[in-house]
Amino acid sequence: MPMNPTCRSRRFPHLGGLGLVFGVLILMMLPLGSMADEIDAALIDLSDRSFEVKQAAVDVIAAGGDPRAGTLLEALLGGNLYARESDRRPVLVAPSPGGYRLTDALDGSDLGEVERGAVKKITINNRMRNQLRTAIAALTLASPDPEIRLKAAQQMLGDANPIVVEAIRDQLGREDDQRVRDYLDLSLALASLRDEAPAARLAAVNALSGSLYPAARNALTKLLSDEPDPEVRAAAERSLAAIEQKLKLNAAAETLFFGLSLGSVLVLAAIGLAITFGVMGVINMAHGELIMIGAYTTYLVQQAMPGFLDYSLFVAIPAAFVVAGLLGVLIERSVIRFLYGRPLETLLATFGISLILQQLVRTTISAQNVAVQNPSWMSGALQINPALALTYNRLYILIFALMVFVALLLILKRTALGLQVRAVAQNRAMARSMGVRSARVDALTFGLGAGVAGVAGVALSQLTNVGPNMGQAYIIDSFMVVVFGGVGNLWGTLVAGLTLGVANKLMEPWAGAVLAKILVLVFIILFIQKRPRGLFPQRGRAADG
Amino acid sequence: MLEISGLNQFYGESHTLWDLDVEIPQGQCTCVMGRNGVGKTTLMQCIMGLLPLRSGSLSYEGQDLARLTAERRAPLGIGYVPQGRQIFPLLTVEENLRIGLAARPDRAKQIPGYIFELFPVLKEMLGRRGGDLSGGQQQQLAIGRALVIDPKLLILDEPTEGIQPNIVHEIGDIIRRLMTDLNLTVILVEQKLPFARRVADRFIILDRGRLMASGAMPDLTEDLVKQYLTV
Amino acid sequence: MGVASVMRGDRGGQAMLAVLLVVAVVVPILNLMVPESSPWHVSTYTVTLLGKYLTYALLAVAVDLVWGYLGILSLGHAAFFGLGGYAMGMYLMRQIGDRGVYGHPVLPDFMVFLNWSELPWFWQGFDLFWFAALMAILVPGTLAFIFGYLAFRSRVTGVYLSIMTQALTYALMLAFFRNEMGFGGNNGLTDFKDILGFDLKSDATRIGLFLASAGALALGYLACRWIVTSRLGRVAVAIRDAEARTRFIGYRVDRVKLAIFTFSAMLAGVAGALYVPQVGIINPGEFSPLNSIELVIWVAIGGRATLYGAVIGAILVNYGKTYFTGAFPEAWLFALGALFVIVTLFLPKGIAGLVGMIRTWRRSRSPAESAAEAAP
Amino acid sequence: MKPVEQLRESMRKDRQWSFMYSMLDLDLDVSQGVILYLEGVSVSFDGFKAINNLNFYVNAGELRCVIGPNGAGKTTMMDIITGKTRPDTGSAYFGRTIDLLRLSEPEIAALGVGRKFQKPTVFESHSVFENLELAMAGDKRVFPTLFARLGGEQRDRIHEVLGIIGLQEQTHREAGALSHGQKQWLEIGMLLMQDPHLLLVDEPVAGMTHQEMDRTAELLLSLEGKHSVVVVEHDMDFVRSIAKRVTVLHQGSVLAEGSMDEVQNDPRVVEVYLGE
Amino acid sequence: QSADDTIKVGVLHSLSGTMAISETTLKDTVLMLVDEQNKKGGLLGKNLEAVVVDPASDWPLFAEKARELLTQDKVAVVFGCWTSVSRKSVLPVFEELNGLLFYPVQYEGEESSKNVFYTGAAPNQQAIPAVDYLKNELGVERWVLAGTDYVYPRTTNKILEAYLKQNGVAEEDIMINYTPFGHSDWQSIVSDIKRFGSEGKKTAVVSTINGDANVPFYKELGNQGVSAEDIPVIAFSVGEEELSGIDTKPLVGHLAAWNYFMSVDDPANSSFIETWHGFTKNDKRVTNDPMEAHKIGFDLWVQAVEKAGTTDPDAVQAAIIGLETKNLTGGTAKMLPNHHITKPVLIGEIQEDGQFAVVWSTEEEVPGDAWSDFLEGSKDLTADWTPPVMCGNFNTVTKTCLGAQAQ
Ligand SMILES: Nc1ncnc2c1ncn2[C@@H]1O[C@H](COP(=O)(O)OP(=O)(O)OP(=O)(O)O)[C@@H](O)[C@H]1O
Ligand SMILES: Nc1ncnc2c1ncn2[C@@H]1O[C@H](COP(=O)(O)OP(=O)(O)OP(=O)(O)O)[C@@H](O)[C@H]1O
Ligand SMILES: [Mg+2]
Ligand SMILES: [Mg+2]
Repeated sequence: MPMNPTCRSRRFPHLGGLGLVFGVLILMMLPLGSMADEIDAALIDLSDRSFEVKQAAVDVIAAGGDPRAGTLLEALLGGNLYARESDRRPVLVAPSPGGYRLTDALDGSDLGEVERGAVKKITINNRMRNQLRTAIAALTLASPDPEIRLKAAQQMLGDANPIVVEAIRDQLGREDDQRVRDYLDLSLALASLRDEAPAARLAAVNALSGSLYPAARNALTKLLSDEPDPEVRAAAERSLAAIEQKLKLNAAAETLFFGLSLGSVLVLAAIGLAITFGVMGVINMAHGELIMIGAYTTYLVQQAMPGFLDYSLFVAIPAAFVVAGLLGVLIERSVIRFLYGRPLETLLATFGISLILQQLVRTTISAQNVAVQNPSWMSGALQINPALALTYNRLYILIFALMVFVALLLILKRTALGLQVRAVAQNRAMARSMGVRSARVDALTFGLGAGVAGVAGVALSQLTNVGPNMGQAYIIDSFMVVVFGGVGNLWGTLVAGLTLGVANKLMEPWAGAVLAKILVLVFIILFIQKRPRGLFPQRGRAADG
Repeated sequence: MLEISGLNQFYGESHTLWDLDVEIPQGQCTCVMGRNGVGKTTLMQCIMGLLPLRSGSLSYEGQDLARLTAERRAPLGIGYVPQGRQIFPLLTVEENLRIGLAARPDRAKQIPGYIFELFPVLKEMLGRRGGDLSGGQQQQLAIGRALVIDPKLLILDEPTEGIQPNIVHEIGDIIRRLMTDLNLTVILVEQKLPFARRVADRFIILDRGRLMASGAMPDLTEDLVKQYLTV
Repeated sequence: MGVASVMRGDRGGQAMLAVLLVVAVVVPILNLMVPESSPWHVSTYTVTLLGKYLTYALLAVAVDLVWGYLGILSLGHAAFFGLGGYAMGMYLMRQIGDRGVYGHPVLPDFMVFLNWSELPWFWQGFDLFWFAALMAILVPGTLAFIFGYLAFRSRVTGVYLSIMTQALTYALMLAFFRNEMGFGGNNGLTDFKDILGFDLKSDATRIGLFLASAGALALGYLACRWIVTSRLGRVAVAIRDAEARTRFIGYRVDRVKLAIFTFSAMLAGVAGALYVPQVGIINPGEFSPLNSIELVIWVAIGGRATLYGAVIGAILVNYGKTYFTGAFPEAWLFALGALFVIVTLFLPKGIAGLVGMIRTWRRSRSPAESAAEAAP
Repeated sequence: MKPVEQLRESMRKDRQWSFMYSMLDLDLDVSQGVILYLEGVSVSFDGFKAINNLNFYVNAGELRCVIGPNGAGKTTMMDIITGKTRPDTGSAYFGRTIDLLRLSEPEIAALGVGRKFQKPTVFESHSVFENLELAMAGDKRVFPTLFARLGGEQRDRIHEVLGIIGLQEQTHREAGALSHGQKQWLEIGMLLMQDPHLLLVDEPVAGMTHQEMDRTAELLLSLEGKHSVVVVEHDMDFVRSIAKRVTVLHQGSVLAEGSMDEVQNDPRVVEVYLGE
Repeated sequence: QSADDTIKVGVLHSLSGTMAISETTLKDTVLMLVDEQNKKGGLLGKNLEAVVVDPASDWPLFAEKARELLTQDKVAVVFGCWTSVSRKSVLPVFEELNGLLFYPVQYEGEESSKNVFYTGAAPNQQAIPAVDYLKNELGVERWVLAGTDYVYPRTTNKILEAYLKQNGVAEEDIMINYTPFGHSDWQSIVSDIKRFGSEGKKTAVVSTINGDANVPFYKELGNQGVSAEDIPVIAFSVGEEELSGIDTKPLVGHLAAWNYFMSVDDPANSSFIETWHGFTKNDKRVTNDPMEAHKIGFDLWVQAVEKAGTTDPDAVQAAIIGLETKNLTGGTAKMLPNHHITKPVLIGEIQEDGQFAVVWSTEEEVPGDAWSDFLEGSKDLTADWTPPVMCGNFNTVTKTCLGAQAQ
């Protein structure tokens, strides 16, 4: 059973962490030897079925002060700690030909090789994860590695326990890393808000002015609710107002980023269509499925190179371009080339192709979604400040969308292919009379559009489902973007995509996701009345017939 | 230069060209004449490969044209100015001209300068969309565009339609000049007798898809004109 | 103008109406009078299925009118169909009365469940059949009128118009998905009991609905035929082929479009209203943009700008769907997809064009015969 | 335009409810003997002045020829008259009262301005007969059109025009299958069917043989008096054969105006247009 | 004719369209169960034959296909449907033709039909225990109820809202958010949740987000750094199958409440999984809660048919009530008179391998409740398909059977 009664507190589970730190700090001063037996028992308890027993065991181990306890707890947190079935001793495992090679979790001694069934993973739950992080933080606040100290300081932010505060103050005295100092300072300021002396509180309030940490804002709000001193109150109100002001700005920046990011997804999804439909005039209903093919290519690439997840996308992008592009060429050569001059029939045929492709994926791969993994550099966020973080995957996709756009723009504007495809689209017979090899141009262009759709699929696989239906989710939006931007104008597609993304995100906070979408659609319908040929219309005599 | 024999063409079920045998001699300008709807344009399109033949052969410098697709004919040096101009309306004037560059045997990257000398308007309007030009400007563009591919055989389907008189006159001169300078062979479809007489060396007359008469231009008698060119 | 003059020269349409008449006479007899054990018996399942196909056919005719003849590729007809369906669904909901699961005398179950205390204003009047029937026509008509008025006045054409109609449908779908809208959200309206006092589950009612659908199809077809054979129909085709030119000879293109588009939307509404009691449910899925696209495909498969082709296409594709989803549940999309591709490639004028193709082919095989044919 | 004005403009009754409000009710007033007034008209496209402060008048019953270099703005002028292009400045009146700039293309057409396009555009999937029927003068509102039936007299008129344009044999052929010259004739036929007060004829004889040209000339001359006709043409023989009064456009404005002889001998015209 | 010596089992699951992702597995499950039963010698001495149709995620088509199964194929029982709307669509058909439908998915309740057996969880078998867990074990004080905008989330959230308020949670501590089907851009919503959760009180998200929308939701959570320790998400629609389409690393620690987890260590479960892998010839295929529900439903139906000696729907309906079978997590499932079954409630945390580790479970099975006690309109209603009540919505106050069944 747990030796520290506060651990069992149901209402305030985070006090478990508190009590623990308390325990650590007290027990650090006790002689180590007397604890040994208890720690041994605790190690066995780690593989107990009950999470309460496990939590108590963690407390004991953390308090034991064993220098290796940190590693053990880290292993437990990381899901790498196993229990040997025979004696329930916690061990670290490494895969080996015969099964696992075991090392003792605490003393690091080699325990030989066993088969896989002989060890069992020690599971932890949410509450334990919290407990473990706090414990590790306490053990590592004094670590020589500044990165570890930084993590610890972040973890302890806002902890009000006096002993913790004492430890923080201690550490601050010898801390030389500025980032860590900032956190420690903030922690102290937060602690001082509870100080008896109004002057101390006032100083703390002023120190917190404009701080974007949620903890600061919460603490100030709380202070306001029961602060007796008018001067401190006034200062707190000011500080809080400053915080709110800054938060608003950050929120606006965030909304803009969300909008651009949604927009970039729309642009990516639509840009292949801007070629096959916008330039060539093929009403390509299979566009979504080409995106899907790109996403599945990503999946297959990841399956094929399991150890190199971080590089997989760099392989997947060209692979998806080639696979989807070749498929595009195949579709063009086998079906679409018979339909030039009959654009509406391309709708019919490509719709049929889209059905076939969907079902093909269902039967050959599976009807379920598949798991495409995110490389480590795609996860997480770029923390601009505590209130504003730009998620890396969105950021990269935004950049990627712009890159794809520029590349396409160059191809269409600067290469012979770009010129020829436009000529073919405007007057096939005349283009052929001028020696343009229309068949080749068509195949290449459709392949290009399809390839770009495939590349979009790689990007989208990082954001959303990869499944047989994924194409359907994008086809409607893609057409909307291309048309709204003005058919045949790549810039239009870019601007339309970004505009719709931002408009959607601006409206979402007050209208809700569904209504925002409806409003955007209504907006498009009304806007088209003003500009019947999209944002960037084809102008001139020819266009208005 | 170009020999057409036994050519038959159908639009669906309607027989438009009947057993045509025509010879276009090298270095001369042959004028194809006939009333509206007799099949002049159809014949030109057959030569360009834009319409399928039912039967017959086309031999161009000894090569069997009929087996080549339309886009393979331009690189052989056949330039085409179609009836109705057929400008690429959304391409700029410059782009309209550049299209032909790829088909040039010398792979030149620049539009030959003499085209702008011939049609100075085109230089002024280089950045304008082809479709925005006035009718006559478009016609000039169409001729310029055909010249870009450096043709040996130039097919002109009513090239003076809608062009102002002084330029019409000039076009006549240009055609003659090109023929001498570049050793060009020309097939000209033309309704306007004076122009035809001035420019062409030979004539052929079609009626209802059949070849009715042919010969050197001076042999085009009032009789023939009355019989086949008036209503 | 008589039926005869409207149908003159429309061989396909004449055949189609004749078949429709035969089916309308024979099916009820085979269903109601022939015992179930007999191989000649037509099951109620089949009757309902046929009824559904007929409503789809009417919808397809409406689409063909605007697409085939007027050149408007409307991706909004699923919405008009759905609105007509909802109007009928609301009537049917009100007919349930206190037989809903919560036994509320007035409110439909989903409203009781959402704690609504009274019927929203837009549900008023739907307990009356004539009102609901009128709404099934007027609501889609009004929407089409407003939308069309704006769009045609601004000269939105081509794909721009198509995508706007699609946006309209899509917006409606999202709106109807919202539970706050008061149309039952995703579940839509279902669990209908009776119509005009007749039990929806009885064979006779089903036959009645089937006959009503057949009648509506016939009338709708004749009305569309009448339009396309009138001078207005020729103006419509002129607009399709050269819109600007039509203006210069003095026709107000926007009004012609508006009139025909609105009429077509109303027709779609009628189809929707007949569809709902036969399938027993209406939900926002009917507004799905993909439905609209599929609809256009029925018309294309049947043969655009023939009207009777639309009927054939709608029935064929839907029969194919019914059959394939039962016979090859795991591979039917291959079959349907292949059907679409093959029809486009080999039957450029759809199935209606097949007759013409066969005729040409026959003629090219025996020129003597064709000469004889051409002689008189 | 200021926003307020814009708003007022968009709220104007004849705009808002234009479908209830028939411009057809206005009468053509040619009491001054002038049927078309273009005054101070300018149009520019992307900064290029296609029409530059143009003043142009046509008398009722007059046959006027307009010539001028390619790109002088002749077609654009017709675009303005028929409502296809809105000028940046200037005014265009049909008769004394009818402001063309406020009307849409069909309204202008309904008032009696007919046009033959430079590039023939006919209704390709209609037969020649139907093309003429559609163009025929009459009530072109939606419901009258729906109920319209072809009377014997109208049928006769169509056949008469078919005769004039020489397409009797093609009566039931699809217009799309006509040759270029045949389409030109069909356009002329459609123009005749409209029976307009003012005919704008853009390059009618392009692609015609000499004899056809003569026929066209005859035809246009026969219209003179009852109708006002504006003909644009580059074929000088043709112009000479019909012209009474000729206007020369150059760079968007009138360069010269007068009888054929005057114009022909005007050195400026010779220089920019006719050649030696 | 062969029809006489086989008993047909209808399978009405979408194999194409949006729902195919979830439903194809259930089709395979039924095929497997039929196969197993035939290996055991069939039923009543006859072979079972599965009749599979594809309603293609198209709700009217569900009704049509149900009618086809019942009247054309003459199946004895149908296993099928996933979404509520599909069930609502086929319900009148089953009632009209007196067929039997086993419905395997957790749903919003508020329904009990004579012809339908609900083997998935009712709200009281999933939602309420889950909230209790969060409240008691994790000390959650603020709640985000996020769902897809359709009946199941609406109902569940309504029930939860009422329940939370009864438990003293203030209005401003509950945030409700609905999104459309297949919603894929969660940036703003996750950011709102983050903000809502950073105001000092322990916050949790109760997610009734459906199907495809989950993947982008969890990815966004992961990327915006919302970890399970900060703001745990408990989902009611995310099971092993859904997780198999997600990279689970960032999700470790988030929760789900179900009545079955593949990871539950039980011999019955192990053998079920083994059979499943054998049947699908793929030892990576996961099992999930609706599969267990179908398994239970199938076992109960088989027992009922054996007990009744016939597949006649009335007889089976009468026979099945009260029957019990082992579930796959060591307990028993019993068919209750309201056509729902007893189920244990398990709460699991997502693990890195895409499985759930059970962190909490009810001591014993919870009986499914067709009519929620927390909703105004239905708290007086019960369902009881045994005589003398024989009613799906019986008002216990007025002692009347409401609605259609009254006639
Ligand atoms: N696409 C087509 N389909 C069917 N018939 C056609 C087609 N194009 C032309 N025709 C018919 O073929 C015949 C020859 O047409 P073509 O265009 O070659 O005439 P043309 O001699 O060039 O006349 P023009 O002097 O008027 O240009 C005409 O009778 C015309 O009606
Ligand atoms: N939409 C437009 N955009 C840009 N330039 C235009 C546009 N429309 C006309 N122009 C220019 O305006 C000028 C006048 O054109 P217009 O067609 O009126 O000439 P025109 O007098 O009819 O010539 P032609 O005799 O060759 O038919 C031309 O230079 C043309 O390039
Ligand atoms: Mg010609
Ligand atoms: Mg002109």
